[in-house]
Amino acid sequence: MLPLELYNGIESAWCPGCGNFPMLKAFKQALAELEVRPEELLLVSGIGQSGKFPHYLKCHTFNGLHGRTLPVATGARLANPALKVVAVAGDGDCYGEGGNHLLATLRRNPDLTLVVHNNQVYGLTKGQASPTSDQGFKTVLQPAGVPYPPLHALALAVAQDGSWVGRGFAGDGEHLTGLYKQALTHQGFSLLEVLQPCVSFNKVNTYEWYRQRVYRVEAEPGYDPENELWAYQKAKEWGERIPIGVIYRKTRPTLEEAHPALRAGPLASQITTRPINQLLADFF
Amino acid sequence: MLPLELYNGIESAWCPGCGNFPMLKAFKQALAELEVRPEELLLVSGIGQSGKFPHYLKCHTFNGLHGRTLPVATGARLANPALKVVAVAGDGDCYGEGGNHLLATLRRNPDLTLVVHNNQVYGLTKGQASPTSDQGFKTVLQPAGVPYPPLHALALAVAQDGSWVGRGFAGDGEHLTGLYKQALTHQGFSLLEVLQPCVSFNKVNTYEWYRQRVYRVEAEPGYDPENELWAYQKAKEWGERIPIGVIYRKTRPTLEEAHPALRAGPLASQITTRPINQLLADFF
Amino acid sequence: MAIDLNILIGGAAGQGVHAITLPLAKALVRQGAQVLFVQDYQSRIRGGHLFNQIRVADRPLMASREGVDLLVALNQETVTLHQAELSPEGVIIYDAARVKELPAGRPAVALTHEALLPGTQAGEIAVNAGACGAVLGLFKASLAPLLTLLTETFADKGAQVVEWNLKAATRGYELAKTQGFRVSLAYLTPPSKPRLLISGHEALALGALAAGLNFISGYPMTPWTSVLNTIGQRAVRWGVVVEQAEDEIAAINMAIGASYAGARAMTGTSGGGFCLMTEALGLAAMTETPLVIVEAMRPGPSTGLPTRTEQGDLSFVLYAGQGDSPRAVLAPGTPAQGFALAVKAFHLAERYQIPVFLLTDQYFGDTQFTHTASEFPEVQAQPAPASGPASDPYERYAFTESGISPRRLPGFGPQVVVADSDEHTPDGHLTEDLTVRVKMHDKRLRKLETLVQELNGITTVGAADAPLTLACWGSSLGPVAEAVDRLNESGTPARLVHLSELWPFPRAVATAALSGTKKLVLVEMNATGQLNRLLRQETGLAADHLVLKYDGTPFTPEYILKELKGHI
Amino acid sequence: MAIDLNILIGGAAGQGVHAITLPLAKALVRQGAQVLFVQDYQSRIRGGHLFNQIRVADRPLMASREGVDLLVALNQETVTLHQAELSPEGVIIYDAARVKELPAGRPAVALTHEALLPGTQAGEIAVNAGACGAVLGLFKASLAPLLTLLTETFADKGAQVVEWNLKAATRGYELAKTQGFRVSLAYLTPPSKPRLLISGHEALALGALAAGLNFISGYPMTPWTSVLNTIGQRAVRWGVVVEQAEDEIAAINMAIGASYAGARAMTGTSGGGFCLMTEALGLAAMTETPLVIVEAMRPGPSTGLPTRTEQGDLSFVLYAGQGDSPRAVLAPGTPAQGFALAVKAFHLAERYQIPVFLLTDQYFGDTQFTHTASEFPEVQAQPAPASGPASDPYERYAFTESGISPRRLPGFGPQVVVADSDEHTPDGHLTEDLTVRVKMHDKRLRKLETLVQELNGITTVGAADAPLTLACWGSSLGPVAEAVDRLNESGTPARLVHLSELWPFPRAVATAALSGTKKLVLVEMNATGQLNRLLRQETGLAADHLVLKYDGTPFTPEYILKELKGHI
Ligand SMILES: Cc1ncc(C[n+]2csc(CCOP(=O)(O)OP(=O)(O)O)c2C)c(N)n1
Ligand SMILES: Cc1ncc(C[n+]2csc(CCOP(=O)(O)OP(=O)(O)O)c2C)c(N)n1
Ligand code: SF4
Ligand code: SF4
Ligand SMILES: [Mg+2]
Ligand SMILES: [Mg+2]
Repeated sequence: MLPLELYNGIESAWCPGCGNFPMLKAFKQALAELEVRPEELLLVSGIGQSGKFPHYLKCHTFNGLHGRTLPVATGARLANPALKVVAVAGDGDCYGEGGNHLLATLRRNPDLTLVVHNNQVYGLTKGQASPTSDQGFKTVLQPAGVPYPPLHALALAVAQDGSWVGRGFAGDGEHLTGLYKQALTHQGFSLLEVLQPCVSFNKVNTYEWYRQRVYRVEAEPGYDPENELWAYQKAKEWGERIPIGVIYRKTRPTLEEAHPALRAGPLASQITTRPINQLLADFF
Repeated sequence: MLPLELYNGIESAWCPGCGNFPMLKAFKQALAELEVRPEELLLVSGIGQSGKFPHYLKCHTFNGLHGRTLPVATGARLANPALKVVAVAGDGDCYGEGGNHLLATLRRNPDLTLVVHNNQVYGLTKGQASPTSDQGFKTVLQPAGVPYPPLHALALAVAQDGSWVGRGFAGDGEHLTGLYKQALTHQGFSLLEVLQPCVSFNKVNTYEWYRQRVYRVEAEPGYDPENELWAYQKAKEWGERIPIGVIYRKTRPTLEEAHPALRAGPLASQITTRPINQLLADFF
Repeated sequence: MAIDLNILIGGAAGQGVHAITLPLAKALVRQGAQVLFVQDYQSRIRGGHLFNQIRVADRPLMASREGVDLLVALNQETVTLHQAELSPEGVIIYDAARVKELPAGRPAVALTHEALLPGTQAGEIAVNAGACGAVLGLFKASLAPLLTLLTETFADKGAQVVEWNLKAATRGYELAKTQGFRVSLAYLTPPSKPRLLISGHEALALGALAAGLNFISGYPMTPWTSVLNTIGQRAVRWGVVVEQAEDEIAAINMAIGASYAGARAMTGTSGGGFCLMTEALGLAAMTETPLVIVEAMRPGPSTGLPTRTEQGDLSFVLYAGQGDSPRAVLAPGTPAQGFALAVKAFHLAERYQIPVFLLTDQYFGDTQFTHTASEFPEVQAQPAPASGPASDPYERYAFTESGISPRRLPGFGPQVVVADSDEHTPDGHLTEDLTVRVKMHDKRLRKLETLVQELNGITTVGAADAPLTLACWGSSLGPVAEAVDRLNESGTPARLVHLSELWPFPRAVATAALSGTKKLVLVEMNATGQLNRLLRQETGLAADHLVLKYDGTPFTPEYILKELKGHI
Repeated sequence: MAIDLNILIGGAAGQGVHAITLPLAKALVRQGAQVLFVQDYQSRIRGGHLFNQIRVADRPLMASREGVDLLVALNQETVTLHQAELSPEGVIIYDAARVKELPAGRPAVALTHEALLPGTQAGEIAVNAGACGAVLGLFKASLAPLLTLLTETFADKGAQVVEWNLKAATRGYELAKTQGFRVSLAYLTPPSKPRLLISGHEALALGALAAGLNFISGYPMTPWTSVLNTIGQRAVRWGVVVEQAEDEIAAINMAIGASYAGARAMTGTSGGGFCLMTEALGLAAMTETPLVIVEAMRPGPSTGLPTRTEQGDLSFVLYAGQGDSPRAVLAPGTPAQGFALAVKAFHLAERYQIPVFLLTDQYFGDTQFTHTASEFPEVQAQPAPASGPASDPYERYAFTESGISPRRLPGFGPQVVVADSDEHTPDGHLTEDLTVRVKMHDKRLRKLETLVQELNGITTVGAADAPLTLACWGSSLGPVAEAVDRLNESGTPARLVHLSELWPFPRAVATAALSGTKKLVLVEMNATGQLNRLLRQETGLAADHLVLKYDGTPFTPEYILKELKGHI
């Protein structure tokens, strides 16, 4: 195991008590246990409270646009498959602005991990509803409450044969560390959604609210994350009981395997000018 | 029933033999049988071969941008719920460029019908792969074939509790007419995907290819489109057998009900200047 | 004696700085002061340093100025960061539990929970309300308006909270009253015409509501969100459909769909979100669908400084979208202009069937200005969208001399209304007839030739023949106007020319206003002088000197005067 | 005698017009003719009328001209639509099964399946190949190159198809050879340096490959798709990662991710798709990530005329994105320029760590020009992306005099590379320090001051002191150059100034090239004169007259000369 101090980043600007803190801690723990060094790791994030996550950690960082973590992360993987790539996104970021990329990435199956910091609210912009806000959740903009049900994100992932689909809870750090480790070592696209209480803008889905509901799906007798129908049902379970753990797993070829150029290593090492006579040959 | 000539539009520019022709015919038939008059009907389309569909029909038409049919259609419904609104999209249009709107519209459940002309290819731009192209489908751009599996669009819709999910086949006009009629009369969002052979650019998924595979799901003994798990399985079925018919149905409140302003009728009839003294009252 | 006081209230994010500033500012307005209230905050929710400034005077204020006369410190950082700005006679009011080090020899008023609300669990209420009271006490102003405002503000938090607030405010007032201060506001009397405190975005939103807006779709983005919120909070009362979109692309396309179907529709965003709207901007222009778009600027490029201010998107909104496509761009300088231009935007959008921009920024959006109600005139009812004669069979894009074709709404008559993003025939269907293309393109662009005659939007201050002209646009009006006032007062004859209606560029009026000066200085909150580019391109006139600022904070008169040194 | 022949080959979409034109054009090139090959098509796959034009001459050609000398009609519509363009001695070659009405008194060659390939099931092959042969026969040119080309082209369709093609071509050749025609190409000899026929987009794509491109992501959109396809078809051979994106937003963000991680990356689109890329354009500028973007224009606004041409997006690409952000814009006028500027784009993007545009259009992209191989020079190897000294600890955005900071790649050393779309410190972390903001903003923009010294891109024709100057940019080079030639030939001294490197605007060289003329005419394929706006804004120079065209088809020399009448 590597020392945790290796991963120290700049000082955080999150609110005290924010669910992002235990996530950061669990993530560092997972890295240290897996012995992933900062210079082997690229974190790609968008804009939102989660978007700041990579800054609070020492690692390669690309903090891009709201909603666009997945294409940047995919591009980086396709340029250098030697990098361990983690895309960090908010629920608004990934299921709202960036929903189309999630659909496409599930199809592509690049070998990277997506962590969705799901606080069921737009934190950074001060409390509007997100796609995962529960129906009836009241905001300044929707004083009568969100009129429609939340996105069923994990069911979406199962339905698209996402190759690894899991859920963690920021209030269960040890379990979360384990999930981070599994997601990071999974070959293919892993989607880890983490229930992350926002103490400033989500006064409904609090630590306590989650604690009363979450249960470890692996404790369910016989639960088999490779059983698609069972996984589908677990993925849709939301209310009195909320499963955490590995929901679904399916072995699939990765995107990287489909690009023969990557067999010769990182693209940066392959840059070369090309002979003009050969390029022009077809045109005479 | 109204006379079919009522719906005559401008001359079509589709290729002879294109699957869009039987769709147009079945659609007109459904309109005539339902007695929906041209001036009661708004067709919203994007860019693609399907985007031209509304021009070949007499009706209100908004032919907008590639991928953006659903938000335009939703906006129109929210301005005038007296209009019957049908969004017409291509598979690239709706599952590629516009995927994020599909996710959001499934959540919102506006009372409109989306028809996806699924030819498993980008027709108008001359034959690139679409999100529904089968794995291995060869194109100029992907000479080794599409490296990943297609989007499971209907499973996506089921997983998001789409309130009406169905599939038709352009080669089965009578059945298709029935589906159009059901989708058009369903209260809430209906997603009707139609298998539409592209005779110019999809030489794999031809009329014949589909004909050998499609079967009517309603013929399955005891099939119940309100049984979510069953529907999920049918929605994912693609290969030797492909189900057509009503796959899934779920009663849900519509988006329009959530907007109290709409109770007073179309917004166009409600436009009025507002008294300044009342508007300013809060600011003293 | 002219009164001009700057109060700076600072603390950690989440400590309630914003919550206490508004009632205090309003209390000053209600008793007759002129107030300008500026918010400064970082892109974080809690813990970061933030501060608000209330400038108080006895004449109308349109800008904040430098220097602090009264520092209200809810944490140590406020003192540390701002003590240097204190004017010679400046006073500090501070939370004694949090502030441990004060500059030596400064008059100061210490506030503690114990002294204000002994034996209660009132938490931050004590010092927050106490500080408000103390400010008024120090000024020898009247306490009563504050008590009324606190009661109004906290009514829905319950009687206990109201009581604590009133008690703490009163105690704070008494504590500070005995402290000497160089000016007294005791002479103030409530204004004969009631005044209000309103921000640029609030005024713009009210203008939209007054003009009949009944559809708005948007995605949250600072600083635009305040427009959306202001309307959202009033939506049920006024019958507005408000839809939070999944992204900005959906927001604008929904608004276009709604407008096509007859709603009076608006959308908005900030620069990054506007990027995603540019494609549909062209759609609105091509389908000739009326649309009002708020573009609330913040410093770029990219995410930049999300909670700060800049005027960096002018060039972008002028040319956004492929091809030559018509639009209008309005950039208000005050809340009253924000209101008036919002009304005008709907008028222009509907009459010319084009997209119209309201180009604002964080400073304009969040800063609250003192206005009288009479500056917000009643809006004239406008003709219904689909009026006037139309041909039969109906041609949505009939060729006309003005370029404006008779508009009809789907579902309101026997005609079908066909709109198309492709080039189209007069009846709306796609065409590849290249002659029709040229005629249709000309028709669309021709609308601007009439429209430009409805534009003016020039505000001037100072003598027409002043040898020095400071030109600016949008939210810089206030600081530049004050700089010009100060120049004139100090014997340098100067003139302000402010442009609020920027596109189609009103060449004739702008040239008339700007020509003939000896020295032309452009004052802009960006790094490249975007109005200057526009001016040269459209008129051949160009600035002799540029005063630019792009650190994310608004102009002050002092900054402008300093930057002018050596150039005038 | 100067030879200048225009061949127009028309038919229904799907009938194989494109398929037969290329071998014919190449056959002419191989035997020594100079050829320009233009495609004109509608936005439909089958049935619509489309036509190609081959212009043949004995001097280099850079534009198509009006008038038709040889009309090859595969359907009646071709005759009906184009017979008026036939020159006095023009000849028609036609498919006798489809064309029933011919203009009276015109020499014509009838082709039939029966005459060409009796008793076969060759379908359209007969008349298509027959027509190619007939054209050569009529010209008394050599048939052999065509036979070789047909063999090459149809090799993978099997021996039967090749045989039919050869037979039909030979038969057609013989049929037409006996027909009189005013000029003969019998004298042609194969060129000493082999010539090639290449389109603008093909040449650009080859330039990218030559410069080391190894990542491209894109979403299909006419006319950009041909760049993507040209590279896609060569991807496996040259080790390029090609990824078809789900939308343009993903396309550009993927390319940025790839470039950040060390790939030599490119993306592209047309105007509508570029709208969706503008946000990430700013991201590339802010994170200082090298990126080459092809923006292939077509007539707007909105969907407009998807398969036609225009130069309407210049203003848009100059200012796209919020805030002031650096970029470079290059607009090639010929395939050779397309190749050279693609190479230069990668060089500039990488050296200055900015986005660089290749601004093209449908006419440039699809038109095939005759070049010699020597016009495509070998590309000099460039230094690896992350070279030169860097500080320790590493600062991705270290302040430097040039504004260029040492770049490092993630995964290639012990340092971590931190990139941020927010305003950031030298080490890449987000900051709200407003002093750092100003320094960082200055640093980014300062890069253009050095870059502009690497720009020139001025092509001139005609005497430097000519009283009349025609200025243009991008793909209009050819037609304007020919118009200038004709003016000079006809005794009106004129000069061409073509700009291909447009931003940062090369003020010094452009002013030098454009000043001192009596009359300045800007020739642009848009409705508002976008280069003229830029010129006035940047130099104060402005056109005395504008020659504009925006019907979707490219300039011809004739059109330009006609529009100049009364103005020179
Ligand atoms: C294109 C664009 N639209 C909007 C924004 C404003 N914005 C920044 S963060 C955010 C939402 C944050 O919510 P979420 O993704 O759930 O992250 P959280 O802050 O809750 O972690 C929004 C709307 C933006 N930066 N860019
Ligand atoms: C923003 C944008 N990107 C790309 C295009 C180009 N484009 C037009 S239609 C189309 C795809 C058509 O495929 P599909 O939606 O499946 O419709 P089809 O033609 O097959 O019916 C594309 C990529 C466009 N018009 N706009
Ligand atoms: S606003 Fe919410 S998500 Fe953001 S830092 Fe504060 S608690 Fe965390
Ligand atoms: S290209 Fe395909 S989808 Fe388009 S009209 Fe032709 S057959 Fe139909
Ligand atoms: Mg969130
Ligand atoms: Mg398709």
